[in-house]
Amino acid sequence: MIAAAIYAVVQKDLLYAVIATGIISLILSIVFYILQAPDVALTEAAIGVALTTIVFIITIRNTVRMEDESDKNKNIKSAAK
Amino acid sequence: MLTLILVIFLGGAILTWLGRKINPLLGDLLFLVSVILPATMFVMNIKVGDTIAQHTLLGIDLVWGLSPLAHLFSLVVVGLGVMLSIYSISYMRGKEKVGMYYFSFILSIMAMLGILVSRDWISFFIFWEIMTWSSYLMVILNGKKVQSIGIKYFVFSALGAYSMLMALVIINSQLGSFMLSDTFNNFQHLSPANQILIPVLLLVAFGVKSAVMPLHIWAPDAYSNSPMGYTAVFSGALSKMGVYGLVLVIISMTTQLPAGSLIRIIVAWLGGFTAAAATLWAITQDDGKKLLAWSSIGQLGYIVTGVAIGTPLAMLAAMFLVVVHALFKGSLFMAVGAIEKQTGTTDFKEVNGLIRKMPVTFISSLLSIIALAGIPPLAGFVSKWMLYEALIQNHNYLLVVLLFFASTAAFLYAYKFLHGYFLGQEEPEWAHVKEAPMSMTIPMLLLALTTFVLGTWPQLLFNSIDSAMQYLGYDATNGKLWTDSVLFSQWGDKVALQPVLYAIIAVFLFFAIFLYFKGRKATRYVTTKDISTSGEIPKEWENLTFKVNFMQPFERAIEPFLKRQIEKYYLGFGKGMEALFDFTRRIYTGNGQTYAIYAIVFLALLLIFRVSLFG
Amino acid sequence: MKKVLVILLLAVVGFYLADVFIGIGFGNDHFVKSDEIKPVKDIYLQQTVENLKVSNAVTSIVVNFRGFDTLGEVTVLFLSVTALGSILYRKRHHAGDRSVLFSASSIVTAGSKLLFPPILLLGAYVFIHGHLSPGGGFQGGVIIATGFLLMLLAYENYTVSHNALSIVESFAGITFAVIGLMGFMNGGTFLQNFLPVGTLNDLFSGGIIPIIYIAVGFKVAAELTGVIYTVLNEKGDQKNG
Amino acid sequence: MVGTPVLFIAIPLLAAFLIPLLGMIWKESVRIVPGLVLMYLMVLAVSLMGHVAHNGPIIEIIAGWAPPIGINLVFNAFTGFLVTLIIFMGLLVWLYSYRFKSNVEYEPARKYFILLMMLVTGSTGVVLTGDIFNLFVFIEITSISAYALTAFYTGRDSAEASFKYVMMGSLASTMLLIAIMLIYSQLGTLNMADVASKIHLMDPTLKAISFILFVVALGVEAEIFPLNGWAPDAYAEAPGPVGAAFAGIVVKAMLYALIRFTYTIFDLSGAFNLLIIIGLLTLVIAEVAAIRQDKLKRMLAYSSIGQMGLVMVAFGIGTREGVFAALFIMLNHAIIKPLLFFSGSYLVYHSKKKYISDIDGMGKLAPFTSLLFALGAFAIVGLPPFAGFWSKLSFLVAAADNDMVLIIALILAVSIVEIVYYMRVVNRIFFFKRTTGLLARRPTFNAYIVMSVLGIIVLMIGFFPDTVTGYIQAAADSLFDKTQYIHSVLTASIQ
Amino acid sequence: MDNTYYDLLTYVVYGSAILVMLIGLYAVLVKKSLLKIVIGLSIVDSGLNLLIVSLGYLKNGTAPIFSKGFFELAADKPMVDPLLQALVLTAIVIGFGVTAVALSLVIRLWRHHHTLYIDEIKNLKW
Repeated sequence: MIAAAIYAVVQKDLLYAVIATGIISLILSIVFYILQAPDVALTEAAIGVALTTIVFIITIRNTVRMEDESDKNKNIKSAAK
Repeated sequence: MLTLILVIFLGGAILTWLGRKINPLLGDLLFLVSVILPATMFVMNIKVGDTIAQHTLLGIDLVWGLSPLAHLFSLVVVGLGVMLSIYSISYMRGKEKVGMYYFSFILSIMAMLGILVSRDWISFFIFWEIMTWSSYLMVILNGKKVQSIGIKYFVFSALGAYSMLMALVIINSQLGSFMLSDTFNNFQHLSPANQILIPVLLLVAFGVKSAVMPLHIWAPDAYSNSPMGYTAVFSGALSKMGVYGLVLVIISMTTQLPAGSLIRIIVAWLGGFTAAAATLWAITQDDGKKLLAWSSIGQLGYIVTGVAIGTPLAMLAAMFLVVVHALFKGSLFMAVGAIEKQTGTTDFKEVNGLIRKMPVTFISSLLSIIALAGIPPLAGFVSKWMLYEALIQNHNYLLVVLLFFASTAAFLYAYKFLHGYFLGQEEPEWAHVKEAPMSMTIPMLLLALTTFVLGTWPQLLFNSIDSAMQYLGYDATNGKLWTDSVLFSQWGDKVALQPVLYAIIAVFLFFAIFLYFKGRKATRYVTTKDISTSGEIPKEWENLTFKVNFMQPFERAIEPFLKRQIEKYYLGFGKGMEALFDFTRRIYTGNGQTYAIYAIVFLALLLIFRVSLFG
Repeated sequence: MKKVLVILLLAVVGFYLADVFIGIGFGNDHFVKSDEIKPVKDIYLQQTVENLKVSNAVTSIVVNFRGFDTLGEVTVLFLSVTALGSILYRKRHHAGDRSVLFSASSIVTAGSKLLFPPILLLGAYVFIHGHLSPGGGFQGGVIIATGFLLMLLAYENYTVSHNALSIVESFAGITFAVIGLMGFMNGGTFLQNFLPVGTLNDLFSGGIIPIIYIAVGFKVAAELTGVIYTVLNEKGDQKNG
Repeated sequence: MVGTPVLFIAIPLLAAFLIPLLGMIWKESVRIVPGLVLMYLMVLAVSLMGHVAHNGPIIEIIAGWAPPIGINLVFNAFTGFLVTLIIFMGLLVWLYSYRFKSNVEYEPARKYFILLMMLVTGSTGVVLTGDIFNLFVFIEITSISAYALTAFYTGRDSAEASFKYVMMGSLASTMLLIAIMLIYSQLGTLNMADVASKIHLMDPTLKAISFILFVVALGVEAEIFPLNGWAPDAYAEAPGPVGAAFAGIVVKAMLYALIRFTYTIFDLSGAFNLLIIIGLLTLVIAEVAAIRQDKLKRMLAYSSIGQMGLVMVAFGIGTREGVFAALFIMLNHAIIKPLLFFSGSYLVYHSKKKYISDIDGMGKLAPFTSLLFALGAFAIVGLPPFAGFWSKLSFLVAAADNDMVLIIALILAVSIVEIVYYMRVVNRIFFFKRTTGLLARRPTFNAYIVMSVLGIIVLMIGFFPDTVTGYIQAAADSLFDKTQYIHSVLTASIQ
Repeated sequence: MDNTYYDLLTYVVYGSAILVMLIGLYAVLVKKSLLKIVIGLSIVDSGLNLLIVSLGYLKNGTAPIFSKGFFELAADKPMVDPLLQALVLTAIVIGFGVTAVALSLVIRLWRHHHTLYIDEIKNLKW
């Protein structure tokens, strides 16, 4: 889980980062289950894994995929001019 | 009754403001009514007494009463207020923001009376602040350099007011009472540190309003920038509220203090310096308003010195000067106002030879300026003489020298003023100028004549001053101090003084009439060449007058002194503060991430220092 | 440089947090040992069985003991839908201008169509049985929303009526609030149970708990679908991707 | 009795859920219903205040479980005072914005009014609740409404302000949750009164740490110094009435939470010193930043933060007089600052960048608005005889009674700074020549009413402060009486 | 299951929960992309949820469900803290709401600025 978290933070490609957060949630929900919290596990699985990830992905689609957007940034600015 | 009077003032102010919006004439009428009606009620009905009205707000008793001392000051306020309200009607005709002028005028009269009747610090402070902001509205009414002059005035006022506020909450916490009398009676019960702190804070508070030296820099601009009809109130009555406070503090507090004499000497010297420096500044002014403004500061310096010395004679002198200064300075400001109204300018360089155009203005100015300069037959002389004598009795010879110097120098500006406006070249440009309307000249003349009367028969005032001084703890004198003074004891026994005075007055009157007719006959038109001196090419406005650089040699002599303006230090301080503030606000970088880091840093700091915080 | 400082900073904060929590200990009874301390969880566990006849203690807490929290929580979701709508609102509304994540193949579309009913059913099951087994309104609602999500992704022109969503949402919310107020009328306190509790482990047990949870389920489903729908309809001015 | 405290929450929620439905039938209802709800709540609040004054605090039990098992709402003199204030301000904000943006389309308008109502409800809940976790939920309700309202205008910068707010808000809620969990893990309860009665059992270190977390978390919303970076942006970019609502409603509720933790729940003696320190920091830095602003709303925002700092210092004095002064300042601030925001937003209505210089000479064009702005400015800097003076005086008296001479001097020095920047603006309004060709916007009828009401209240408190001090005194006593609070909550039962 | 095992587990569980939170926080504080910041916030939330749930865990505990199976099989086992689970449930949902709002703001900012660099989005300052 920690590895996934670090990956999510370090990864430049936001799509992968988001999927990594989804994986965190997935592991988390399993851990919840182990910790005798099935309700929370179910919720985390549904919200954390599915919904949050999807909303993130849609946002990324609507905006920009790479964290390091320097070249694209230039392109857009020049295009705007 | 007292409450009713104050409420009439307040309601009158608002009604006038509204009335002015409806119809100018209605506004004028309401203005007169709402100044004169309550003022009359005040004079007729409010007698000296301890508790005339009492209210309770927020569990604090607001007690209103009238002490003999306050009674003396209230006469000045009411008299000046009524005179100037009549004057203002004509003066303000055709100007902008008349409604606001009326509003502030009435409010400040109300506030001053309120200060005088306050027997507790809270109402004192409330009225003090109302006075401050109503006069602030006046200062910026003309809309000239509003930001610099107005803010300067307000900042200094706030400095004073907040010093007072701080002093009074400390008093309350130590003595458990906001009453003035409790403060003075139980002053000994304060801790030694507070015994020093409180008088000093209060001295700052009142020093600001009475324009004592390091705190004076708001005054010249504020005086000269407010409408003339109000400047008379400003300099004549409003600044006297500072003096009123100083009297209370110095007499009732510092006398109970071991270090009190030191404080008083310092204040006395500050007053002396103020008198001297302000006089020098007045000399160099080329504008009647500014000249009078500086002159007012100088006169206040005399008063402060007198109060600070605090011997009976000095006190008598100061109190006397309080009254007559209000009279003659009021008259002079009115005169300048009349000139401004009639010619549109108050610059010596532009206005000349009005003596024939505005004779009444000239006569009242003459009387007042003589009083101002302290020439014997008129009122200014009486007070100055007493002050010198008091200082000599007190062995403050250096201070006498300083004040004497100031007083002598005052001749220079007095002459400059008189000459600048009324004498000299009559110019075609001003040919159309008429005497100001009656409603302006009559108050002016009345004040000047009162000055004259008081100068001749100072005993008229001594009774009031005497009861005021008894209230402050001085022995009853019944005006003996004056008749006992050196002036009388040296030759008073031998020569009947009155005839001498009359003779002098006669000479002066003759001189005045002579000047008047001379001015009428010997109108001499000067050409440019007459005044062009070697190497200096005269500018256009220099053409026809020799008043420009009137005092040039003198100015050059005092230049090094003038250069060291205190104002510059204040400005530097202000600039420095603003730069600091600007630097500080860069904490808010605009980057959300930085803010988040601040939050975490704050958390970490609290966690690290939690032991020292919570044990 | 900044990174190092931040890491140091985080180390400080982390140290204190870890210190605290490790001090508290894992897996043991961490409450302060004192006669005065009676953890409310024990009361909850006891009352769940005895008075409410609800098997799932979490459900009984969420819906009954701390039902007020849940009302607030539902409101938060409701608000975030409203907020989303307000934040992303634009005057020119391009209908059908939905952003496309991927063009779905026919297998996906067919599969989605096939999966959609079971997902809905599963969701309904989960929230109806919320008081008996793990799960409940939230979980069921989320599952239903996932079903709609699937359809939205699979079919480019699949639309959900905004009005229908808000009607469902509003009715569910109103049901919750009205049941609360009915408790207020009947029992004197808001959200008080006023129905017979039935027997433990029975579908119709727990008084108002199942009703509220069903309402919550509908509401959550509608709201989450609303969230997805709103975001999905937001076609950003992207130039790449 | 017209109702019980729970209706403060239930009715608006019901209305919020109903509005979308009603809106389909009759569009105007989205504007009207919130107002009706708030009016009803106002009546309720006033009548409950009367009830509380005679019969003591009302403890509302929820879901039939007496504290500490269930959640409860506490309506006593203190919370009632704040609730009345919040709802009154909410009502005014609603009235003001009723036609503020009549050109706004139906959809955003519906959302605006729902969010506004929920902002009020959330704040009310924060004040009323007697449960720590419930507090968290209400704080979230308030914040999400606030985020959305901040970003309500689709202009360029409002989203930026809102994003900063979200960032800080999320961090804050994380810390709040950790703190709540720490408390629960030790004491096994979430009820405030219960926690307060058992807090002495807690390990000092844990107690200190959880208190610190609470301070940081609530400090973000209560705008204390290092945590308030979002605040000026949010105030400046939110629509005018929302800025007023922040100053008059949200901050008050959040500060309430902080104070409740300091006074009632925790028994840390150092907490008061901490309040004084951060209060002073907040005050000084905010006022210093305010003087250099060139945009009106930002200036007002910083000034508002500064006032909150002052309130915190007053609470930090820790005496009954101090609490009284703090509540008085809060009341005045809640009235005066909205007045300034309302009138100020009309003064800069047509200006694109909302620079202060755009209001030069407005006094001629919009005399009524300008006059009210000036009134507000005079009142907030504490010039007698307006409202701000009395609160400042009571604060100074309270501080002087505790020998805080240096603090008094510092605060008065800062007040001078405050005077400078307010007077600069007032000068510009009345005594400057108009430099831009922008016209003044005529306030709507509702705005006239709202501003007049506020102006009248300012004058009324100024001349007759005793009309309100009774309530404030009762509120202060109620906050101070910790044992009575605990007792009344823990012995509550279903009527 | 002996105590040393649980002591070790204490470090592992709490340590990893806090570490996850810190990693998320690091992203919030250092990463320049708005999306990364939001991702960071959601990671912080995850870590927090884990922290809370594990706080409620009891040795040999069982889920707080009085199902038929419970009475038959595990009636003597302690139940883990249901309250904390309920709270986490609420926290997750609220966290999702906030994340959605934050993401919508990101979209708005993209619309206006065409960048997600936080350093470039500071029109409002001082």
